[in-house]
This record gives sequence, C-alpha cells and structure tokens, in this order.
Amino acid sequence: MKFTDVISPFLAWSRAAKKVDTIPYPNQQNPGADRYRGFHINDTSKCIGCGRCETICENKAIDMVKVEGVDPAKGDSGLRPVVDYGRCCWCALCIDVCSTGSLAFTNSYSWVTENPDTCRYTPGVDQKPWDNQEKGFRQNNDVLGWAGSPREQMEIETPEKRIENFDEVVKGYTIDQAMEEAARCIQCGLCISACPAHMHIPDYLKAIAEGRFVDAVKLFYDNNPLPEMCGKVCTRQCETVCAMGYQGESIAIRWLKRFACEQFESLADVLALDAQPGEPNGKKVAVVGAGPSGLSAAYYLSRKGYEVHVYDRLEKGGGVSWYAIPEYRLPADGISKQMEVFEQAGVIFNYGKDVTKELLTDLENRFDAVYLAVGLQKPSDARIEGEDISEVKPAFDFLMNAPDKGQKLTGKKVIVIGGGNVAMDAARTCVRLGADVVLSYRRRIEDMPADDEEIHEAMEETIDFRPKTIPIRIERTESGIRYLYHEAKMVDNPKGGRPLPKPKDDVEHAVDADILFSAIGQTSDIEFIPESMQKGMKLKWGRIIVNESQYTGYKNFFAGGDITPGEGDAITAIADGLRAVQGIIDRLR
Amino acid sequence: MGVNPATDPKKTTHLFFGPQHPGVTGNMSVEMWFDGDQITKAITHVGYLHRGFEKLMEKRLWIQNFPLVCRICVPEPDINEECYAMAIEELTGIEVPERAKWIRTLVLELARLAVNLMAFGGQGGTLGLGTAAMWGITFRDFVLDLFEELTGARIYHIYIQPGGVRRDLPQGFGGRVEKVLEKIEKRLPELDRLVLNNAIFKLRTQNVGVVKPEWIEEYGLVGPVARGSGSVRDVRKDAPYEIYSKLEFDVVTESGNDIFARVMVRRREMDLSISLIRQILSKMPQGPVATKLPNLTEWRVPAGEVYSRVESSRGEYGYYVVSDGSLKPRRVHVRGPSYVHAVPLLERMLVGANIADVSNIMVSLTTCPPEIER
Amino acid sequence: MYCNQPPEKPGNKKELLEKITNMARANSLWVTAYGTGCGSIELRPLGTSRFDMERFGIAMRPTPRQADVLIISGYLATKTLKRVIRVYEQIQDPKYIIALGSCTINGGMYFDSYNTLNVLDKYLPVDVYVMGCMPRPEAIIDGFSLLMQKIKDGRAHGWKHYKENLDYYRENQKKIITDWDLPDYNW
Amino acid sequence: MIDKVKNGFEIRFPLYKLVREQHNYLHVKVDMVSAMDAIVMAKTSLGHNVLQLISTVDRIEDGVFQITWILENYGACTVLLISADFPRENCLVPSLSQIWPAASAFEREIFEMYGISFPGNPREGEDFLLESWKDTPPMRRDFETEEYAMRVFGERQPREHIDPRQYVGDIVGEWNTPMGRKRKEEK
Repeated sequence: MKFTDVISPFLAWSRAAKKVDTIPYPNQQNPGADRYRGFHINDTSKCIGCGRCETICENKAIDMVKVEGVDPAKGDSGLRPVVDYGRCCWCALCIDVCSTGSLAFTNSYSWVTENPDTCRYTPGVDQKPWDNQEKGFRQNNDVLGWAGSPREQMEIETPEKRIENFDEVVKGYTIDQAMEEAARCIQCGLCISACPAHMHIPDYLKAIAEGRFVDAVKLFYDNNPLPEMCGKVCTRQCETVCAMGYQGESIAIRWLKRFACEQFESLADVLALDAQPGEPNGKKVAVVGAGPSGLSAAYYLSRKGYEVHVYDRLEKGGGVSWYAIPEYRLPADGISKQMEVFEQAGVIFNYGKDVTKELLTDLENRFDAVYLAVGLQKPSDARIEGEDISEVKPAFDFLMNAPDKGQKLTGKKVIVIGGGNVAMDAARTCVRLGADVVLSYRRRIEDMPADDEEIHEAMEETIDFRPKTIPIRIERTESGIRYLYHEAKMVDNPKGGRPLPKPKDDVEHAVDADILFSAIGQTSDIEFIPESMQKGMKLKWGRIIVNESQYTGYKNFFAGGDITPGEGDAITAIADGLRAVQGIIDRLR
Repeated sequence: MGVNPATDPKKTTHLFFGPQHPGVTGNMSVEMWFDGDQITKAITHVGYLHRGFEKLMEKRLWIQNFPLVCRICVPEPDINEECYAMAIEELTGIEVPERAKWIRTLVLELARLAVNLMAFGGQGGTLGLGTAAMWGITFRDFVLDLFEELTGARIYHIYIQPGGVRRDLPQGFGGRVEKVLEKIEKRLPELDRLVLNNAIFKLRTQNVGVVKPEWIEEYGLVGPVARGSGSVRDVRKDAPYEIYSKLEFDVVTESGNDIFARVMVRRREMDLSISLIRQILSKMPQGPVATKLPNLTEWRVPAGEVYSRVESSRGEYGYYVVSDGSLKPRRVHVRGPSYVHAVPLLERMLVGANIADVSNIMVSLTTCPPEIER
Repeated sequence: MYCNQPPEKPGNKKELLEKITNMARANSLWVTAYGTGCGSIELRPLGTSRFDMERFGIAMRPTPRQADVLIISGYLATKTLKRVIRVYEQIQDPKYIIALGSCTINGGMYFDSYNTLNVLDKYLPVDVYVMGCMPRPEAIIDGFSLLMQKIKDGRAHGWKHYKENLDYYRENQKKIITDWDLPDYNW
Repeated sequence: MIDKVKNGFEIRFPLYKLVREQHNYLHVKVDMVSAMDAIVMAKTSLGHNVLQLISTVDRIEDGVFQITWILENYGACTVLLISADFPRENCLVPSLSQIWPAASAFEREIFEMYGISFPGNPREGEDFLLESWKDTPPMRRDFETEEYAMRVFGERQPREHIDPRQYVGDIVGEWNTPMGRKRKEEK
C-alpha cells in the first residue's frame, strides 16, 4: 500500500479554491435550450383541427374538443387539441406530424401545482405564462417530412408527344402507386365539408389503401353516380383543403377515384344489387337534361322506386360536361360504361327531344314532379366591337361538335379569348389540330378560373399566353382578322375581391390571325319556359332561384345544375341533384 | 429431508437488502442468509420497476414505441432507440443517410461517456467516497447540457428515428462539444487521484467480487464485467454497426477479474469515448440526416424477425423484434446485459462475500433493474 | 398485533409556537433516499453541487426514520406500492409527499399498463405535483419551494388527512395489494 | 464462418427453415421435436456455447408459441437463433437450466409471463416480476392490458374524445344521403 495512496485523496481539497459549478437556480434563471421540449403552445388561427396530433399520441394525452369562439368552417373542423399533462411524455411526435405546424413546444419547464385536476389545458386558448415564448422545439418538416409528404408521381405524356394526338394525357396510377398514395391519407375528414356532394372520401381512400376497390366504388355511388367523370375532370375542392397539402402535396383524391373505377370493366355488375330500381311507388318524375345534375337526380329517384323519364336534346347522355370536354381529358367512350349503371337502375332515356314550351307543359300534366337540369346552352357574347365577323366564333360551339374528328387547322393562326376551362380546352384542341395559338386574358395568370393543373399543362404545349391584355376591337384584313388589345396593369378593387385590370397606356397592340374563339362563359336562354311558369318562379339574370332543397316554388317543379346560381362545376351540379331528390321525396310523400 | 445448511435458521440470519437502500443501483433487492458476516445464500428480487414494456409495445404503432423504448434504461436511453431503429431498418430496408450514421454514433458515444462518468463516481460513492459520486454526476451534467441543446431533452432524447435522426446538429455544436470534452479531460485526473490511487478504495476493491474468466461463457457475461476478466468481446468491434468500422480504436480489456479491474475498464473506456468523439467530429460528412418515412399512422413493417445488437456501457444490448406485417409489432424482447449479471451471476458471486461488500459488488456490475424486468 | 390503539389526534398547539415550528420544518426538509421511479435520476444532480439542494436545507437521508419528505418520482409499480406504503408510514409526522412527473397524475405513458398505478392520490396523500416527464432539477426545486411555502402557511396537512381517512386509503390500497401481510399501521 | 454452422444444420436437420441469414447471423426454424438436439449440437459441435436469450412469440392465430433460443459464439463472434413452435394449450418446453445456469432465470420469467412450464427448472413458480398475480399471464395476446388497467387502476377523468372525421361528417350530414346508408354497418 503506497504512501501516496494515503495522501492523494486529500488533494481533493484543492477543489475548494476553484470556481463552483453551482447554478443558484431561483436567483439565477437557467432557461431551457433553444430546442428544449417544454410546454405546449398552439396557434389556434393556423390550427385546422385535423386531429393528427391526437392519433399519433401514444399516451392518449391529446383530445380534440370544441372550443367556443372557433366554429367549423370549410377546411377547419373547429376542434382544438386539449393536452393532459397527466399523460403527456413530451416526445414531440405531435409537433412533428402537425399538418400546419401550429402546435409547438416552448422552452419553459417549470409548473408545480397542488391540485392535480388543473393539469389539462387547451394550448392557445387557456392563458399560460409561457404563451409567447419564441424558443422551444419547433417543427422542421423539410428534415423529417412527417407533416407533409410529396405525391406519388403519375406517368404523364411528354408535351412534344401529346400535342400530336388526342390520346389521354394522364396515364393513371398503377395498383401499388395508388395504394401508396391512398395510404398517405390521415383520415382527418376536412375534405368532406369542402366537397359539395360531401362524399365519404376518407372511407374510400382507406378502402383503396387496403385494396378493397369494390367497397371504394360502392362508397362513391352512395352520393355520386358519376365517379369516373369526377375522377377525371372534377374541380377538386377537396384537394384544396387537404391537411397534407399545407406542408406537402395534397392527396390525389381525384386520380384515385379514377383509378378505382378503371379497375373494373363494367361498374354496373360491380354495383349489382346496389344499382337495382327500388320497388315502384307509383309516382312518375321527369328529368329535363341528362347532364351530371339530371343523371344524379334520375339515378337516386329510380332507386327510390320512382319511375324516371329523362329528356335530352343530344343523341347520348352525359350532357355538356361530357361533350364539351375534349378527348385528351375525358375520352367519350367512357360514357357508355357510366350510362350502363343508369339503365340498370331503371332510368328511361328519351334522346333527341329539344326542350320547348310544349314539352314542359306536357310534362307538367303527365308527371308528378319535374326536375329542370338543362344547364347553360348559349355562349355569352364577348361584347367586343367587331365580334360579328364570321371568323369570330364562340369556343363552346366549336368544342361541342367533336373538333378532334373535324378538319385540321395546320398552318392557321388562332386567337382564344378567356381564362376558364373552356378557353384552355379550345386552345389545346387547336394546338392538337396543328394551329399555333395565342391566348389573351384580361387578368393575371393566377386569377384564371381554370384548374391550375390545366394551366400548367397548357403552358407546356407551345401556347403563347398573353395575360393582362384588354381587348379593344377586331378588324377584318385581307388575309384574315386582326385583334387589337391594350396591355393592362392591375388596380386593386375598391370593393375588395380580385384586382381589376386597367389599360396601362393607350398603345394598341395587334395580332393577326385566321380564326378567333371567344370563351367568356355561357348564359342561359329561358325562352323555353312558358310565361305561366316564369311568373311562378323567381328568375334572375337568366338563372332560376331555388331554396335549399332545389324547389322553384312553382307546383312540383325543381331545378338544379348550372341553370341555378352556384359554382357551376360538375360536382355542384351532382350535389344539386342529391338535394333535389331529397326535396322531391319530401314533397311527394 | 435435512435442513439446507445455507438457510438453516439456527445458524444463519435472514435479511432483506433493498429495495429502499442507498447502496442499491435503482430498485432491486437481495434476500440474504448469512452466517456471521459471510453470506451463505442470496436471492435477487426484481420487478419493482416492471411496467410491462413489451406488452405496451404490442399495443402501439411502430413509431409510437420510440418514447417508450428509451425509457427502458434510465442512465443510458440512446442505445434502446438505436437498437430499435436498427431492427426496423433491417426489417424494412430503409436506408440511413451517411451523416445521420455519424450523428448517431456521436450521440451513442456521448451517452456512454455520461454513464461511465456516473458509474465511475458511483463506485466510490458506495464505499462512502461521497465526493467522487458528486463529481461524477456533476461532470455528467455537462454532457447532459449538450444533449439538451442537441435533442431538446436532458435524459430521454427520442432523437434517433428509423431512417436517421430527427434534427441536424445546431450551429457551432462541434465547438461546444470540444469545450466540454476539454473541461472533463482537465478534471478527470482529479477524480483519478481521489478514487483510483486511494488506499481504502484499493483495499475494498482489489480481489473482491471476483468474476472468474470461465464464468464468461457459462453465464454469457458481456461488457466491462467480462472485459474486466480478460474477455475481448465488444460489439463495436465484433459486429460493427453505424460507422464504428470507420473509427480506429481497440478494445479496452483488463485481466484483474476483480472490482478494481472493472472500474479501470470503465475509466479507460471514458478516454476511448473522448477520442472517438473527437474522431467523429473531425470527419463528420455533410448531407441529409433523415430519409422520408411513409404516413406514420399507416406504416406497416414487412413480416420478419431480427435480433439487432448494440454495445451499451454495460455490454451487448440486443433487441429481438418480430413483425407480423401489421401496423404494430408482434413482439419486442429487450435483452439487457444486467439480466444475467444481476440474477444468476450476482446470486453466485455473493455466496462467500461479506455483507459490507454486497452493494460494492452490485454497483461494480452496474446493474440497471429496469433492463431486467422491462 | 403488538400496537393496536388508534393513531393519536394531533393536539392544538399555540399559534406562535406553531408558526415557529413550521418555519423550522420548512427550512430543513430531509428526503428519504428512495427512487421509486425513473424520475429519481434527476434527484442526483439536485444532490450534487450543480443544482445543490443543500442551499434550501434539503438533504438525502438513507432511512425513512430520519426523513420528512418521500418523493414519488414517477410511475409506481404494484410491487413497489407495498414497500412505499411501509416506508411512508415509518416516516414520523409531519411528513409530506412530492409527486414528480405525469405518471402520478393520470397514469402518464403507462396508463394502460397492468402493473402501474394511474391516480396516485387514491393511495397516498400528495402535497405537491411537479409537471414534466421527467421534471428537471430546477422544476423539482420549484416543487420544494412550493412545499416549503405550504408548510410555512400551515396548509401541508397531507399526513393528517391520511391518518383521519386511513380506511379510505387502505381500502384502495388493498384493491391493488391482494395478499396484505403488512400490519394495520406500520409505526 | 456462418456457413459452417449452416451446413452443420443441413446435414443433421434437412427440413430446417431458414428465416434470416447475414454474414455473421443465422436464424433457423426447426420443428418442436428436434429443437433440443439442435441446441445441444449448436453448443457442442458448432461452438455456439453462450446462451444470450430465450424469447417467446405468442402467435395466437396459429395456436402456437414460437420459442426462440439465441446462442452466440464468442470465439467467432457469430449469432445463431433457433426457433421452434410449441402448441399453445398447456405448453411444455424442456428446460436448459442444467446446461446454462442463466437459463433458469429466462424460463422463470417466461413461465410467469406466458404460462409456459419448463419441467426441470428448479426455481419455476417463484415470484419473478409480478407479486401474487391471479389473472391470465399478462404477455399472452388474449390478456387485454388497457381494459385491465382501467378496471383496476381507473383514470382521473374520462377522455372527452371527439373524432374529427366523424364530427365533420355529421355537421355536413355526410351520411343522410338519399340512400340513407348508415355509417356503422356500411364501414
């Protein structure tokens, strides 16, 4: 036993002279590190109540509860998370998966109490001393990517190849691509309130994710009888509020609907028993117009046992939505697959019947109820000086009579005026027919009402976009026509809403062309309604005003779709049909 | 049938040691019979911290188990996250980016340093050397401040995730780690003088609590307990995981077979950890730190079984993870080194030892009761 | 049963004497060195020079006989509950309990475990709760200062409440500890 | 090195099933009868003489317990896992406590947690983790731990749990479609 071993422990006394490591806590504060996982805060304005924090919390410490002052809206469930600090383990999984990144930790850690029942609070609603701390564990989605993930990329035709022909641009998902994409859904249900028809979106996405495509199709048909059409051309209001869209890309709900329908040759035998006519109850209903709204009303009425007769001007069902949209977006042969379901459901179709006063008065006497779903027939005129020249044609009529089968436009120069879906379709159809196209629109590109995927694809296809151009007049020249316009600058609108385009200067720019298509929208002509009915109904700007169950107020007449004021897209028309069915059932009970 | 002489009430006294006893590491108790002050028979009782982790893990999604998993061993939680993450990556085939591997190794080595500091001081503490315990835990606190800055929590970091780590290193983190290492290196010699060249410490630890080399293979001993008796088993060398194959180091081993040898192994492991941390910080590559995972609430790990191994401060630490392809694990079995050290080995070593050395031997095995009972 | 007379009722001391004794009690809280859960690892930095609870007169004592405070540092397994009851009842009056972490309030992350208690104050009278999983040493110091304030105000009657409703606590405890082989009250 | 072990198995147990193989890791599955001689062979002739772990997987839907022995070869640093299925009803597995002393601890725990008895284990039935446990062995899949915890330990206040998905659906009347399909039976 060496002598030094006895002495060396006493050298520890040298420590007494040195600086002490103590942090005298209450006098000298010791704040948590910048990333410290302290107590919760939540920005209730950014929070959309999607419930992801509640599902990921393994201790069931978070409950979604109603909070007064926050009510449900489109894209916000109105619920806010309550955190129970008798369960929480401060693991921050809820922070990393928060869709909008509103939930976060502060770096304060000191909370002592005598009463254990006060340990539950709603961050952001109940006032807490650490509410405005900047430091703390915050979400970092581009490192982890839990809060929002990119979409499964679908195989899309290259711009060069797709402008030669009219085959479908978007090829659709493979099976495991679709199942992976559907598995991204977090079942928060915000899309249900955004979809006009309130489809059971989380349920059918879960069905697709688990490979149960038959259940998915059955869930479509519960409140949307045209799922394949909606799968290709819907305006996707659900995807705008999708919780995954805040930090990543929203779930491709539209393409997944299309995928599920394309898995089956015939939807009719998939639905089999679901699509049988109900036992007849002796009542007859007439539906005028075989567009989305008319078809959806006819389908559910016939399944409720009503005898349904559908009248339409065209030779086949599907209405304007089906024929105005060109082949590369919505192939026409798809309609027969959809119409089979209606025939199986017992709907009787009468094609080639133009809507006239005599037809309506005849229907009024013969049928217990009539549903007007005639939509808008007349393209509205562009109100530009010189639009009566023969080369200036409305885009709507051009698209209606199957332009892809018509004559080629190679070497011609075409001008399209307008910014909606019809303008996009007209421009891209002319490109496919060999013309080079100039598109003129009064406002900015982001103000265009067309679908942003459409605009993006159109831009890739050698179309010369000219936003912020105000038309002046159209003149005839020897070789064709000349279109003159002003360059515009955006002036914000005194009454709020979108900024207005005002001519920047009075310089007149000119573009020569052979044909000009105006796609400013459609209006309706209501001459076909007899005077007696017109007095009974409320009409405003050519639209029929209806109450919430689509009742026009005149006898047993209901109306829906584009003829009534509203969004004017296919899914709203289908939703109108659904409400009309409920209205008819209640009225004819 | 004759009375067992070891527990014959006329000759031996029966006593419980723990679970409420300052000398016990954590919550464990030893039921002892002894004749005079020589122990004739000992039975370890565990179960005081049993929370049924493995049952709870079968009820939670794969990602939800991370906060649970790191609570299994309190002094060193990161090895659990690492083991569990490696098992999932093995089953799913998820790739871990290069930088994430370096950061994971950094976290593991920092955690090893912190535990060894506490264990080194704690060994002195059980012999009445309170100052050594105080200093050990104070030095460990400097390392915990680094963890707080890196992961957001002092003890339970929940930082290692399947596919990498949750956040990148904060700005200037390497410099601060270097400063803490220097501070510890400057003050470790003081701790050595107080503990290692301390006459009483030597008297109380040399050829006390002897672990015979042939017991290593018989009981499956690992870590400092085995390396104190000449074994060279170290998972970082035998089955290198993460980036240990890229670091130069050799296995620390002693052949004294007694408590002093085990303490020396832990002391030299601290220097090894410090040199490893410096190597890691100097060669840390740039790049992403996490691969993107699918939607966590719908994440299914393909069916399969795997036994992933990590070198913890107490030895080889294994996770036997079984997945049946569903959203939740079918079975997760945690195999900690303290299982064989504290139950069969301790019961054998205590026979013949005297009462004063019971907590001394127990602390020298650095048993961590939650690892035994999970 | 060598001691069967009921626990004596505390007599009513004079006001000033009570205030002085409370002041003395508050400033010398001795804690039983019994880490019942995972939170006890944060008591160690508290005991060392880094956060130094010695400044408040708090010291760790090995046996319950010399202690005033029992810290339930997190979850409580059923096997540990039996030992904790014995330790708590061996601490001399007045005695206090500090509960750390969320496991003592509503089960914490082991709320669905078959072996851990969920609501602690059904079994033992708790004076102060400290939030955190696991609460930092500084938060535990706040817990102690709240307890000291509570003692100085003379509001810390957890132990009296335990004695007065002993049968309520026993009934709850016996639901958990089925083979009750402890004496009726562990002096 | 591991292929020596592998063909060791191919000779003695031709109908073994390979579960996973890496350069120093092999997991084989043998039938119930030849499990014991596989282990003895691994210990004696293949050099895997260290028992690391005995684990049990409850495959309730196939009605079997899959017992896995994890053996390690310290010399060659390789790991060998041998698994075998045993019937779930009153399952009997031969004990290894004669060969490895540590095995008796593993087997005691498995007896307590799964109810699998290991004849030959001298200390079976001793309390290991649980104290006076009367219910079904907790690790079996048919034991519901959350329901047990709520019944025995209860919780401070029940959850006021609203599922956003159903809440939004009910507000906009998602399910009162003309067909009147109800959410429950159509799920």
